[in-house]
Amino acid sequence: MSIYREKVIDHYKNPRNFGKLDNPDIEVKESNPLCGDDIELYIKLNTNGSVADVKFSGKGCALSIAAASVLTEIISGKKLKELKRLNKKDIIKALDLPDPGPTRIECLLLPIKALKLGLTEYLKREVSNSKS
Amino acid sequence: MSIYREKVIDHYKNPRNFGKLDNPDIEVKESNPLCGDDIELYIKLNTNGSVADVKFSGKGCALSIAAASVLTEIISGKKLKELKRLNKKDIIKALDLPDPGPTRIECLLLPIKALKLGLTEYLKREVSNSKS
Amino acid sequence: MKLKGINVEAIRKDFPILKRKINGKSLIYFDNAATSQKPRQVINAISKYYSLYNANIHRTIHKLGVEATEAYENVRDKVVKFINAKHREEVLFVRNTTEAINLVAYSWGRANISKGDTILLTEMEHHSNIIPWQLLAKEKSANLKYIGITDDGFLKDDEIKEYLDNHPKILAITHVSNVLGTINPIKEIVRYAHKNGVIVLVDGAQSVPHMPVNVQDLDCDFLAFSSHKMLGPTGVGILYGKRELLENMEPFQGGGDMIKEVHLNYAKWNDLPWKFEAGTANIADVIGFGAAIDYLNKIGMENVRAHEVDLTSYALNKMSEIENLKIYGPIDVNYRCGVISFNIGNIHPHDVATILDSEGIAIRSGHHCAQPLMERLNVPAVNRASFYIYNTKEEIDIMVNVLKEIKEVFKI
Amino acid sequence: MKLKGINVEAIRKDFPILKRKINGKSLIYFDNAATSQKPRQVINAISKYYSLYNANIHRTIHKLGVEATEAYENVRDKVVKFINAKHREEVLFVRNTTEAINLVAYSWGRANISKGDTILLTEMEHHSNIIPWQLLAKEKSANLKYIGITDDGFLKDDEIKEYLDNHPKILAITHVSNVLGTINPIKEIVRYAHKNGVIVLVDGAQSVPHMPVNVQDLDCDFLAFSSHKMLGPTGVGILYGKRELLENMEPFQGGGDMIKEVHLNYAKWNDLPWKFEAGTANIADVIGFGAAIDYLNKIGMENVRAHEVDLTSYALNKMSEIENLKIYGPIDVNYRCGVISFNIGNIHPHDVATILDSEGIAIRSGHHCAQPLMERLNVPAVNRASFYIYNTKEEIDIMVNVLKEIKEVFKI
Ligand SMILES: Cc1ncc(COP(=O)(O)O)c(C=O)c1O
Ligand SMILES: Cc1ncc(COP(=O)(O)O)c(C=O)c1O
Repeated sequence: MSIYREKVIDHYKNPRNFGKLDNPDIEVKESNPLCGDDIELYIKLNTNGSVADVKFSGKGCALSIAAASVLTEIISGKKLKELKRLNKKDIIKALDLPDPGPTRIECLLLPIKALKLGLTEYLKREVSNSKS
Repeated sequence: MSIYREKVIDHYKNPRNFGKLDNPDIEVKESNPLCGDDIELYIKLNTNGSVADVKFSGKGCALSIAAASVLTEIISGKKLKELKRLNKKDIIKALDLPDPGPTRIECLLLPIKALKLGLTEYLKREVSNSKS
Repeated sequence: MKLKGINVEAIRKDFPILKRKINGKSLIYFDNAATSQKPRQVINAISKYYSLYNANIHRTIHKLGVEATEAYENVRDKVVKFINAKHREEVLFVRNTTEAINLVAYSWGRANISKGDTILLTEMEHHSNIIPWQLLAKEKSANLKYIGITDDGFLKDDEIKEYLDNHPKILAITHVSNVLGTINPIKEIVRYAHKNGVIVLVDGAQSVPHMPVNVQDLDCDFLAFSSHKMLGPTGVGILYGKRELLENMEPFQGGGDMIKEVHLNYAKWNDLPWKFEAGTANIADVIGFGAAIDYLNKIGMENVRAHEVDLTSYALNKMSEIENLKIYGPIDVNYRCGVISFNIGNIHPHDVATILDSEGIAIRSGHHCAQPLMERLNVPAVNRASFYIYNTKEEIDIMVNVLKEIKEVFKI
Repeated sequence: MKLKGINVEAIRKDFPILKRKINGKSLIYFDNAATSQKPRQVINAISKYYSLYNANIHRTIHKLGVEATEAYENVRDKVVKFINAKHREEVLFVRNTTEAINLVAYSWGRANISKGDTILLTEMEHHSNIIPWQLLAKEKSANLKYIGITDDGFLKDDEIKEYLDNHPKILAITHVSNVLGTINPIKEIVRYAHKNGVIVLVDGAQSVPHMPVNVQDLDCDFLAFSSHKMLGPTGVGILYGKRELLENMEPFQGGGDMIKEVHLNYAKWNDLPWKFEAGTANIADVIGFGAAIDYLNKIGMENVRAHEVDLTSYALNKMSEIENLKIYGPIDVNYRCGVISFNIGNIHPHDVATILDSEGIAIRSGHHCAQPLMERLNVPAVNRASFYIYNTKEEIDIMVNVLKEIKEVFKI
């Protein structure tokens, strides 16, 4: 049972910040075709560029849902710069997990992948907006 | 060297009854695509159905040439009935050979195969001649 | 622990991998539908080949080559007997079931399927029996039709008849579903198909390893199966085809060994079966496969089947006692093989498989290369436990206990 | 007996088959161009896989499957390094050289060759690099052209240029002739071909096992070779292809593992390299092939080549002393590999091979799957002795002595 600690199950059964946001600054979806997992992330930013509000929705295995849930907790209030530095270790630590092995790590990474994709898209948009 | 006894080499270097016959009763060709061997047999029969004259020509390895050569000796003067009974053992014995193994046996068999084919064709012709 | 003529304890000693510990627990291998484990007899046959008589085969004069050729061709005779083929020319060595089906789709299909023709499949096919036909249908503008399945996992009888009455060119159908375990009534289907002039290819990947299969009795036109699912090595599959059909087919791959004569602008093909075996064969693994057939013959395929029926009904009983555990496919063991697909509540199969793995139990979870069937069942994925001759009821008990614990962990 | 950095004595200890007696004599294995022998490292890698972590690969959650997947994919990385491919997606596992070439002829060929197009080959090709193109040419009404060879066994320079200037669609050419031993100047040919927009497939069956081969340096578009000729198991071959080309090609075989999504009427292909690996892979043998690459790397391909140059020049010297013995192919060892084809007077090669076999010496005799070349040389068959890392000058001496005795027996 080792990798399914209390915390994972708790986040999976009671996901934090589950839902959607209207008019988010960042809205992004990532999926893992292997598992059929889908994660959508919605983020609203403050004018100073920190996370004002975050929600996620989607379906998936316990690991991807718990990872998404804990990710929303981690990033709340954080600056964009700080978000870029997040990696799998942060998730693993926050969920109090042992090494999940090469196949299941993909599930844990899915929400972070979504976040990074969303950030890239957001920054591109910002650059082109400031140019125009 | 074991399988290349004196007798094989002798028949190969000095093939008996090498050549062709005009107007033979039996004329037949067999080949072994694996080796590229070709053997042609020519047989003239007496009125009593025994072998009056026999010649062979063709090209091939030492085993097929020696086997053809010794076959012409074996069948000279024999009755058709007796020819039908010939098999590889007769050739192996006549050439004083050990077992040549599954690949090379095909070479030894080539002349006998030619003979059997020739006999079958001859008898078919005879039957249809006697009918008409 | 003797089960219907099978001495499982003795058998287990032959499988070195069963001594393996996974996360400190003894390995319980329930992923046999994906690939089986191998007895030392098979492993040794391969080592022995490489250590004593490894050589390229056919047209070889030296002794190693003669021995290797004999051993390789002997295995063909073993396969002929094992499936009761009428002629040895009807058994071709390929890489796996997938290649066997592709060979038919390319060589028979390209010559016989034209625009507007129908290729008939079923909703329970493995991707290997779908994609080759999709590629063919696309190339030739032909149609694909799928026989549907009932909610309890059988092919719909009326659709079998209806679709066959419409004269498709070929029916490509699995003997046993790798997800549902359903054993399809191939003999009756073939009879009906032949009445309608329909060629039948049977995907035997999940049947030949698990029950007696007799091609003359089934009267199917083609049968495809894989060595690696029946104790043999990876890299070997069999395509059985009726001689007349194979004789009239053009070669699939071209190269060494499949020709009689080659000239700059044309070639003459070799006789069957070699016409379809281009290039250096997988000699070592064919020989290893021969050892696998010997092993299965010693047990007897009737006994293999009986053992699996016994295990499967035991497992079905135990598992159906677990609340919220849904089992897919027929319930009657007379109509199913030792493949049990299931889901527990809405717990994702990957979570179930991960937890089982942490207890040393190997099952498979996912779409099992049968996405159209997943769509039909309306699930993204299922768990699948599948059994073979070395599995025991004790192992099933351990799995069932872990499944119950999983429910507790997930609080359902 | 240290030869240019190779410790042959130590190497020989790794090959169990070299202890074999044939007709009471120690085996002398000179049939390496047909298939090489295998070191215990390779044999053990296969046994170990089956005994410890045999499982089906990709998308597996249980530990055995994870280990097997890792081991399998690691070998791809080894191959990438071995031939210096730019990307790991460029290395595909197939059955053998023959299948690699067929894959290109089907997948690239069907889409790119049309009526009237020319496919350019050479007169020294192996049947495996002729028949797939004949099949394609026939299907598409395309033309086949063959670059001729000079009497000393080289491609005709002027014909290379002339034919390439006429813009064939593809040139399929062997790197090293399996009969003449000739090493073709592939790098220069590719450069000239690319100037003319011609795709180049290189048959590396006889080069990759015997010398350093660097695909980025050669700049060829495709390279095909076989594990079994380079210490590895049967049943594994490699197709290298440039990424852009592979990306634009349709799959060859359809089935499990090569798809991302399957629906009833369409499918989405998997990423490279898996798009071309349908069905259960030959997992065990790919892993065995990895051990073969490790073994060759430990020796160093430069040293493998140096050892063969040494043996070949020794053998060429000794053999050319025998009157009436004709050697085919280049005389300068800088332009040839360790493959020596010969005839003695008009003694049939099968007689020569049989007598050598009775002395424990395994050579090959026949057309060597190169009938068009035999026609060009105007012989029905030749004898061929071919060397590898475990062969010695002493073995060559023994063969040369038997060849002399054969002349005596045959009184020529
Ligand atoms: C030059 C050449 N090409 C292709 C092949 C075919 O290799 P394989 O039989 O492994 O497909 C060979 C080996 O016989 C060869 O020597
Ligand atoms: C029903 C069925 N058909 C075909 C296959 C494909 O077999 P292979 O991967 O050996 O080609 C499988 C195995 O996964 C299967 O279960």
